Amino acid sequence: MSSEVPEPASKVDLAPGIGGGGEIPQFDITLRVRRYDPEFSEEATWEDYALTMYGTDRVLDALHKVKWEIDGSLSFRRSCAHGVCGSDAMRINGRNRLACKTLLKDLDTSKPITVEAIKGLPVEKDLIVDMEPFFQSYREIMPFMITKGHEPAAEHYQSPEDRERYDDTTKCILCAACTSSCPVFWTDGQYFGPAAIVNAHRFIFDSRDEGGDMRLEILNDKEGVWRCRTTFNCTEACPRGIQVTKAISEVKQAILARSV
Amino acid sequence: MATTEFVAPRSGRIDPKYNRGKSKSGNFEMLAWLFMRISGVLLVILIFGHLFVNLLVGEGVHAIDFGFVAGKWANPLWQFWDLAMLWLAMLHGTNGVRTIISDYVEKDRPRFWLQLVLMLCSAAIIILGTLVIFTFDPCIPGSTLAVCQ
Amino acid sequence: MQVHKYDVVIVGAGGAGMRAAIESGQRAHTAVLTKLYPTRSHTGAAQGGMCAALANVEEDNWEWHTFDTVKGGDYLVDQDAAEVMAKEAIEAVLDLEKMGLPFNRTPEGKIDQRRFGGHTRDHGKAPVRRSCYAADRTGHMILQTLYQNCVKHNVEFYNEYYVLDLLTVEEEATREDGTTYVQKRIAGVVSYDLATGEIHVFQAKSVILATGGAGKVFKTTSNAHTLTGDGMGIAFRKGIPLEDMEFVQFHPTGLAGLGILLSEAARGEGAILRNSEGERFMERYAPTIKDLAPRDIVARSMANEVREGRGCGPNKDYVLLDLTHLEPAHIDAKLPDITEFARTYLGVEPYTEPVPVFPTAHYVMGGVPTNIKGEVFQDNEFTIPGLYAAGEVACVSVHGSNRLGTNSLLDINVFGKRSGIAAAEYSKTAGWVELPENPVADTEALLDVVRKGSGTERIAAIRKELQDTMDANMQVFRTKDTIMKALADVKGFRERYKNISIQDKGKRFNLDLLEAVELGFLLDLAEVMSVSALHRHESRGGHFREDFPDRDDENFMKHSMVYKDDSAEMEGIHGIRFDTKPVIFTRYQPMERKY
Amino acid sequence: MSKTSSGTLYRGREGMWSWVGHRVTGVVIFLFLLVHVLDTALVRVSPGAYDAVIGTYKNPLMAVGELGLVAAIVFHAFNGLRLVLVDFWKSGPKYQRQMLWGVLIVWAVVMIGFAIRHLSLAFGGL
Ligand SMILES: Cc1cc2nc3c(=O)[nH]c(=O)nc-3n(C[C@H](O)[C@H](O)[C@H](O)COP(=O)(O)OP(=O)(O)OC[C@H]3O[C@@H](n4cnc5c(N)ncnc54)[C@H](O)[C@@H]3O)c2cc1C
Ligand code: HEM
Ligand code: SF4
Ligand code: F3S
Ligand code: FES
Repeated sequence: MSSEVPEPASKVDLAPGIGGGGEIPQFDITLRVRRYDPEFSEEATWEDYALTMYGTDRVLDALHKVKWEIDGSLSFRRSCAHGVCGSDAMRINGRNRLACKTLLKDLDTSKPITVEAIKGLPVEKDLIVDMEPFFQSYREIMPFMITKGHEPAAEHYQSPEDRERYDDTTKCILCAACTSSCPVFWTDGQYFGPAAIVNAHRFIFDSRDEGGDMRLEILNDKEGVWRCRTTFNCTEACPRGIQVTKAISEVKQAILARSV
Repeated sequence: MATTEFVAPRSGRIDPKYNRGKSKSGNFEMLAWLFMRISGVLLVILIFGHLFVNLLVGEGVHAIDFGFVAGKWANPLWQFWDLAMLWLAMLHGTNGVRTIISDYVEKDRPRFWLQLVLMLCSAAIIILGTLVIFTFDPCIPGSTLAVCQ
Repeated sequence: MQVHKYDVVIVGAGGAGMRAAIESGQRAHTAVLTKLYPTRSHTGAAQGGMCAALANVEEDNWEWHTFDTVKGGDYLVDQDAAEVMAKEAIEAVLDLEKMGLPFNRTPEGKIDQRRFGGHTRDHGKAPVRRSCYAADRTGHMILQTLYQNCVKHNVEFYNEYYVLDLLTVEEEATREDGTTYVQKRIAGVVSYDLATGEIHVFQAKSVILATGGAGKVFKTTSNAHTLTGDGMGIAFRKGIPLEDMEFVQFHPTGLAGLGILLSEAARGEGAILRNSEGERFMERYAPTIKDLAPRDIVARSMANEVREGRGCGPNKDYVLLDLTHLEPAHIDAKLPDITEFARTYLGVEPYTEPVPVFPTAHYVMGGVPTNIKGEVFQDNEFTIPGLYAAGEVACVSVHGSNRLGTNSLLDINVFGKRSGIAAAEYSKTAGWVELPENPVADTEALLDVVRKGSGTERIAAIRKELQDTMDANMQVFRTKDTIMKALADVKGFRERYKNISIQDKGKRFNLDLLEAVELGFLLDLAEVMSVSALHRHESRGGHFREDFPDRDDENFMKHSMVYKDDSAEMEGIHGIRFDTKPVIFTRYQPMERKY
Repeated sequence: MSKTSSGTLYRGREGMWSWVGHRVTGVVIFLFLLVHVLDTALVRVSPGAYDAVIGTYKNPLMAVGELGLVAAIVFHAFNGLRLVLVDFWKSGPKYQRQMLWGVLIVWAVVMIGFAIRHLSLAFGGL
């Protein structure tokens, strides 16, 4: 394919340890999970599980180990297991992360690893929260391309620079790690939240879209962008590395620019 | 086995769980946000000047007495300075506390009452402070202050 | 039990399901039932791209695309379907663009296209730039864009509703020549609401199955935990055949031990596979194109290296993907996501260290047989009015015995759209089919086995052993013995399955219960795959029999069809009937598949 | 009805803690300001009353309190400027953390200078 790539010698010497041998590191951890099942008790409790895990295991593997080998009633959402579906945002050692992207070895395994549901959304059971309020905000910002008729025969044209303008915010997987890490969202849950703004940003700055004004109007609401107090929790929590606070700032500027 | 009329529970058609207003607030939140930033920058100058003159120049806090204040307010610049500081700081602070109340007080009624109390207090303080600055007369009978001579 | 009535019910909200929903939702009263929130579907994991002969960057046409598809599938492709797909690919891409999909762009602002394995100009003369893409997140963008448009069109979603049964009724019908046969009809589906544990019946004139793949039959897989082949399993249990289930695609470069996919693009950019001796072993197996040989050939070569003791690691069970001779800047520009996977999950720095990789179960070519309208066949002759299938769950047979990269994202869009339209149109003219007497009987029975079970077996243990045996015996190399071993094991697991118990006794979010149900589907599908593999005494595409290493067009140029049939007895296997179906040819006669 | 999770304290980073600090100092300053306007208003009542109240400010204990107040104002002020930069400067969000460290350093320097001067005035008389 790319011819500029140098052709390596057909056989190379591998660094020792790469070709074989080597122990797989193994370690013991305590997983401390916040359990809650209103069918049986109104109280949430902390439950400790002692586990032996391996070098490449993630928090999701530890949770699976508990569910599959110790207590099948432990409930959490998960699907893809490699950080692309957004199912398993949870609070791990006090911070929002994806369980499937958090390697155990990167955590302090000498202390119990705490795992609890994300904040600010109603807990349904164990680590599962009601995502509806979150998706409700998402839907309210009209997360779809709006054009005023006159469709082109083939595709809309868009320069690579215009495409690059909103690239960052197209990466969102709607995991809610950001919104549920936001101190303003925790207060009364009415704030649109960073995820909704990120997804509005994705369209507001898409040169093909013609509904930007409507979205800016929506986010100019009293529960809109002005509630963001730039605490950056969202940016730090985002597993996709989206510059969330920056995107919110850009939307604020766009609303300001529109009004003056 | 009756067929129930039932809308999909988790699609866009549910009653909004959000009680967000239907875009009635206009640009108020934006202007408030902007005001916080502009007033903040101005306050830096005003407050630092104030603190500097009151606490650091000369004998600092020991020098403050009736005469000190009287001397300052004889100068229209300081009168204006303190007036601006009063208004900006009070409006800035009041708006700040207003957001804090709406953040943490979720129920409509208590929220309303607290906001009302806040507004009344602030209004009272602003009016009081303004009156003091404008109606201040350092030359009370028997005054020995230089300005009154 | 609640009963709902919809004209069209779509099962699954991945790419295929949502593409169908956008069409159907605008034409008929439609509900989408999905066991995951739509944006959690595994379509979002696809990286590479979606092919269409747009000819935006170089000369191309849909006829060449058809040829590549047919050849890639080792001629077991139904050529009418391949033609439809390649022809409608162009519109499918443009539809997505108009819905807002942020494709990468050419300098003039058109949709950019890049090369992808197996896609060529003029019948194999040279590689062609046909794949439309959005960085290495094409699937993610497709899934998001389709969901966004479902929101736009107010599609009704029933999220976290597991469909567990199809409601079918059987009627006596007469052929034109006067002979009679049994005609199945669809009346609706039965589903389980995860949040409450309640059972909901959906009566529908049309049902579209779009439940995706079944990669979790295997241990090492690029598929999500939730891809347990439910749709295939449900259909199979209702007497609907499964076509070509022996053909599973193993992608060569999955992260060792984890299965997470590293896209083919890595080798496209110059990465090299090495064994424990440091040899570039693909020189041995494919002297001319080496590391860029088709997926099935590379996967087999890798497995062979490991089998002959030249694997790496403590257990000598993987080989290495070497990118260290590439410029870090080049790697960053072209392969950002996959290098991040290597770093995050294996702690390997691809700039300086080779990445451990091993073939990973990736895609099920087979599935529920359909025609090009998406209508599901009940046998070789008749379709079931009102029942449709699209996406990985279906087998229109555009992929034959080996799917070309980028053709699945295309498949879900083209046939998702077609089945959405067809289902809605059908529902306008069709009447309601009466629900069976007790529509939830089968579902309750299914759940009771698990709920009331008080045995000692754990679901996870059985599932793990199933996956182990499938990896060991049904992966890239198969022989009669290994297949028989897999079948015997599955039989054992079935016995043990009767003796399971689960610990979660609640109604809310009882995933323990559903994992048990899913294991039931996996067991069925493992058996179906093995039976199909056993009957195919040849090697073709994804199916490689060491005891029959050549392709045998004379005897096996036909689709496998496997039925559940309690009276069947064949080679010691009970309850499964094996049959075949002819392949549809239009333009291309089989040739040797050479690269 | 289920409730939202309480659980452990969220372990936010610099951004979150600086916001907590900004909020707390903002309220503290506001409350002080209310009192401060009231006491200053005493100048309208009588010089004696004013001097009596101001006299309490000259108490060494109050000096420490004043120090705290100035600390709060200075932090709030500098952090406020940082927030303005985050909002209006293009690279603000990128450098928010560095800017916070900047705020803290400037805050410390100003406070040390102020504390020496102020406390020596308050305690030593000169
Ligand atoms: C890692 C990876 C990379 C890939 N890269 C490419 C690529 O570059 N190009 C390409 O063309 N193809 C690629 N593929 C293949 C392609 O992505 C998939 O085949 C395709 O996305 C499948 O789409 P689908 O709509 O059929 O199923 P999915 O997207 O898997 O969706 C299945 C849906 O069915 C629902 N469902 C399942 N069971 C039930 C049930 N019992 N009840 C209710 N709902 C149910 C789920 O909730 C889900 O919504 C890749 C696949 C993988 C795994
Ligand atoms: C010295 C200069 C000052 C600057 C630069 C400044 C700056 C700011 C800014 C930019 C904000 C907005 C924060 C946000 O929206 O996230 C703010 C909030 C606030 N300020 Fe100030 N301010 C100053 C002085 C004051 C004073 C004197 C008071 C008290 C009267 C005060 C009380 C508050 C309060 C209560 C808030 C709300 C905090 C919150 O919502 O979290 N500030 N300040
Ligand atoms: S912005 Fe990031 S954290 Fe927020 S929902 Fe999207 S991916 Fe998740
Ligand atoms: S956490 Fe919240 S306050 Fe703003 S910067 Fe992020 S939305
Ligand atoms: S399981 Fe998909 S993001 Fe973690």
